[in-house]
Amino acid sequence: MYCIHQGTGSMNSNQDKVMTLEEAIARFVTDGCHISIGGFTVNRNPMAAVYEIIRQGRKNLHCYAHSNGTGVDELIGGGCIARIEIAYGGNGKAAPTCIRFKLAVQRGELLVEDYTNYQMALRFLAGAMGVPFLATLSGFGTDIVGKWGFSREMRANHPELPNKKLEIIDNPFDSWGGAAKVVLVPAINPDVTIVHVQKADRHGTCRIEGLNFADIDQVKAARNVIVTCEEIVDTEQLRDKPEYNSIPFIHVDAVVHVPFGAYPTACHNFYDYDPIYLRHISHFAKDEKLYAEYLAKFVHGVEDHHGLLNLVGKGQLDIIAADKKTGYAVGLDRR
Amino acid sequence: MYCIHQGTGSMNSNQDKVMTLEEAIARFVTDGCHISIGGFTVNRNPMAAVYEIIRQGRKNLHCYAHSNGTGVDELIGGGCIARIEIAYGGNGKAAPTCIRFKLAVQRGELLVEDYTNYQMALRFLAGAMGVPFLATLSGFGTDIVGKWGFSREMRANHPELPNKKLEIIDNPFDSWGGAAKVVLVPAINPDVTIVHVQKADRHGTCRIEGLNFADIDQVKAARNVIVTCEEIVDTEQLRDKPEYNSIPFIHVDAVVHVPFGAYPTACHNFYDYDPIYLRHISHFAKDEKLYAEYLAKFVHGVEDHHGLLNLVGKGQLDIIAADKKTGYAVGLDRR
Amino acid sequence: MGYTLQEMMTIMAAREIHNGDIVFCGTGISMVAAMAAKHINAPDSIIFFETGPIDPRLEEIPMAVADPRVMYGAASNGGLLEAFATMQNRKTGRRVIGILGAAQVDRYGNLNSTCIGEYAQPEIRFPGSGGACDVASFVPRYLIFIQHEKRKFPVRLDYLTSPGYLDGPGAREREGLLPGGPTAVITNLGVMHFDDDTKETYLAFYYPGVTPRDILDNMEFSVDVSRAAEAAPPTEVELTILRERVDPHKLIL
Amino acid sequence: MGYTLQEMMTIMAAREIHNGDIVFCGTGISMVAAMAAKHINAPDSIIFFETGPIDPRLEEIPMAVADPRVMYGAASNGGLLEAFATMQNRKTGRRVIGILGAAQVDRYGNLNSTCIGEYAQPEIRFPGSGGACDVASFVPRYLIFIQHEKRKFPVRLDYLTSPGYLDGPGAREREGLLPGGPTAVITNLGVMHFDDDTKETYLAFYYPGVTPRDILDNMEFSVDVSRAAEAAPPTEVELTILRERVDPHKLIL
Repeated sequence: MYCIHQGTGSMNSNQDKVMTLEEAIARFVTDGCHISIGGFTVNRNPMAAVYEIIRQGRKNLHCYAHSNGTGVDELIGGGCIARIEIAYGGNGKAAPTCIRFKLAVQRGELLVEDYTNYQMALRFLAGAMGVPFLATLSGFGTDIVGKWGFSREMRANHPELPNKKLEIIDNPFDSWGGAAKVVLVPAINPDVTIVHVQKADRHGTCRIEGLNFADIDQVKAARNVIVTCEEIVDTEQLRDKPEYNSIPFIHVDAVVHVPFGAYPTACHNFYDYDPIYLRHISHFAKDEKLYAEYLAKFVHGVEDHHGLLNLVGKGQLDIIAADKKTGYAVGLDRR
Repeated sequence: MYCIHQGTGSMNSNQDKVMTLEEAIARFVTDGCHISIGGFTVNRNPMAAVYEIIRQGRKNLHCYAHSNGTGVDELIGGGCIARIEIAYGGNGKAAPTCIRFKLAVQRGELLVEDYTNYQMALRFLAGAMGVPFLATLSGFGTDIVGKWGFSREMRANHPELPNKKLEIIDNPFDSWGGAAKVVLVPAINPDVTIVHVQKADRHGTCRIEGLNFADIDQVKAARNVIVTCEEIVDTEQLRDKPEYNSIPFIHVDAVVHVPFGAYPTACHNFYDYDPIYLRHISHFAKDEKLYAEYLAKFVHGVEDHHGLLNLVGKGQLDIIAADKKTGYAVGLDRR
Repeated sequence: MGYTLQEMMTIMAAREIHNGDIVFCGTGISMVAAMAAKHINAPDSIIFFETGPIDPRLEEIPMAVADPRVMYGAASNGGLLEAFATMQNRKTGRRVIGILGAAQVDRYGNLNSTCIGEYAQPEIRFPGSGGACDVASFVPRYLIFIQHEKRKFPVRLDYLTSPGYLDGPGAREREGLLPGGPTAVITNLGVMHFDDDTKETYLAFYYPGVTPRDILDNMEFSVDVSRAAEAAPPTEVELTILRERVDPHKLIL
Repeated sequence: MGYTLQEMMTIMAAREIHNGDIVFCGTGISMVAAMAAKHINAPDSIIFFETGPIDPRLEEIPMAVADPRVMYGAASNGGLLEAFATMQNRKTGRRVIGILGAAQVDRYGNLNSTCIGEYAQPEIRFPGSGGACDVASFVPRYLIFIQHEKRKFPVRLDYLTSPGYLDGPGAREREGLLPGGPTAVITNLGVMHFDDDTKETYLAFYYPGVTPRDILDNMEFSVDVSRAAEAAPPTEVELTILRERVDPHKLIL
């Protein structure tokens, strides 16, 4: 099933795209739609949006992930995801293998298609570029090539999926580039991509500080894009140095102002990841009953992200506040 | 013929790569080698390096260009280039078709292989990525596909060239991505790439201001890289905002400090292009005798780029000085 | 208010640009047309260039797509890859209108900007595709700017640089091109559109003071003129904006 | 000076890193090893991560490759594409040494980090490749970090995530892989190298206090121990740097 809500007039340079998170999720994330989120493991996951998706009870999502640890694992735990194409379901020290991901796969509740991180990044790039595939030299000789999570039959019945997981072809330029063969990986064009950035203007132009991970291509590959941000800034401020902007407004459909929108993951120059809260999630995630209690209290039990931050408390948020020079919380106790 | 001077130890983070332009050109640009230069038409061409190559009398270069107008046309005029793969030989108002390029092609003195701008950019990207080709949907139905400047026979005899100009294949993923077929273009890995940037440190980390054109991939695709720069800055200054840096030092072999190194083309935030000097070149370029006189006086007749700037005069350089806010010379007479 | 044919041509192109379009611009008169549209009839159109800037402020008219004036005040400054991906991309690309010039155009809107004569050693060499073939391949609609002279409208191109409708209906699809093609050929004498069925050019407008005969006399191939009407001349507002705000120093017009 | 087996393992890896190497790092102990090498024997080595930073300052030890601590003071901060292209790139990639962990390793250095049991519904699911398969495919040499336990050294992997020497000599080339492969398996008991001819692991070093027998007892397959020697224990300097400068808060070791 395709769920396309082509953003209307998202091309206008003066269109104000600011809306509430509730509205953005309701509008662009629908049951069964194909979704990708930005960030990487413990950094700049769009967590406020993830929790809002769980609160709104979205089901049967098809998720495209490279290593978007925390966000993807909570979406799985929240019961939102039916199928996932992924490179890495781990989350640093808090969860060497993402706990809800691991349990869901072992129980056969989550259909998985495995790729490498580079392959997933290339697949988003192909989608952003508007080409059907890109080439890489990784995968040869491995089960990533041979074992498919989505069978040929399933793919044939799902026109929203490519007909093959990947394809190896002989190099049409002989051994040019030192390669006799290449692995081709198919493009991804998610129905919706959600990223959390430090700064955006009301039209959707974004400036990402620190690493961009695969966010830029995830955005450009998508049919609809929700940007959550720490700060909404004047357009003039961003246009003063256009070469430092990561995403021009033409790709964006919704801009949502959510301070601490990546919490409990980090947002460079704003706050660090919260080692205590990440451990807290891991603790609950290991047990069904505990995790249900956790969801009830910390996700469904709060009105919105601000509600979660109130539960966490200002004291803890102060502890993870980023140092101006380094962009992280210097000396933070991360044991 | 391959001329590889693998940069020794260019990987060391503390290696000082600063040298004179004379030394850098002598070391990395040899007769017959495969070269690409950065910039686009009237902007940020590494002109000081171009003139030094002409002064050192390099011959039979194989050049890879997208739309590097001024620099490439001077290299052709200077008699340095035997073969060129190019998307566009034009140079804005001063020369709708680059004059020395046009004359050389019409006389059969320059072997040309035509691509599109995107195809050339993709070819550099493929080289930078280490894959043998990339795919695009442009070229179908055109003579760019059908007419080859370098024949199959010539390609077979030149292992440093791909066996084909390009190749059209059926999309192995059926119509995935809305494409039944794709055009594959082969990677480029120049022996040497030369770019001119605003700021570099002594190890080669660069920050490009304004548009980067295809410079970053041209650099990463190359076996050897010469960076000329307006300013050599402290490493600490660049590392304060790593996300704004364009090229990390690991790709760079030589760093040369050349103020006005892109003159008479523009260098955003430093100076504008010089409409008078560009017209002056065009005037001389149209006639063999005049152009010989021009080369004798303005290229061979000066010791180095500083010598050329002296001929031009400080008054003219002041006129094209960039305005701090806009990055160009506001109100410059460009008729 | 008097006006030149170049001005008329520019205004005719500007009128083809809709509010909200993303406009791909080359150098020269196409840039003037795009800027005129933004100032006159399509204030929310977005101009971008193959060099990479999206929606630059354009306080002075750029003389080349790599002019530093295209960098100032943009939403983003990338490079060639970003620019062409924006066109090939299915979300943004479908909103792009291109404006292309050429040395020759044929009856199907195919363009030659490469050479006259044998490719290997031509009589006249032009700059080549640049991004033109990419634009013509990727975007759903584009305008062609060209001076009306016989040699510029040949029966057969010496080199097909950028695809129009190739050899007629269905040809783009057969070759593998995305849906799209040229929508108008705008010259110093009139405007030609493309027939929905045959994909051949026909005369849609001739400028005041120009006859369909004048136009046919300046082409190697003939076109249907039965649907032609006289174009409305530029309005005073259009001319004033063009002269005072877009190109006040007459750098291009 | 006493030391733990984890410390020994880290120092053995650090010793494999040469000055001027570009070191690809994962999380955990591999990061400690790379940082130790930079502080001890390879001051001009360059650390980078799959998330995109090149040569970050690493004033505090990162707990993940996306930890904001990997961003501070780098030469550049790109993204995944830049990181992997740096490895696949023929100039920079040929200088890279990777350090990989895994759930299982076989006699040819192939790695499993995906699952135990049937792929569709495994008994144990691990995180998956991440960038490991890419690293193992692109770079000329890499180290494998793994704890010495029988189930981690199986005769046959349940899932081959990252290529070592596949099924022996010539197999990488036949499959299409770039020249390269693992150079050492570093465990908490010893270090195995790969035979030039057979591409099979053999025991090169056992740690002081460990016997080759101990090692064989902790593997499903057996390896040649005839070339094994006792490893030199960590020096006082090595241990001091490791403890005081690299991981002073014992976040990893």
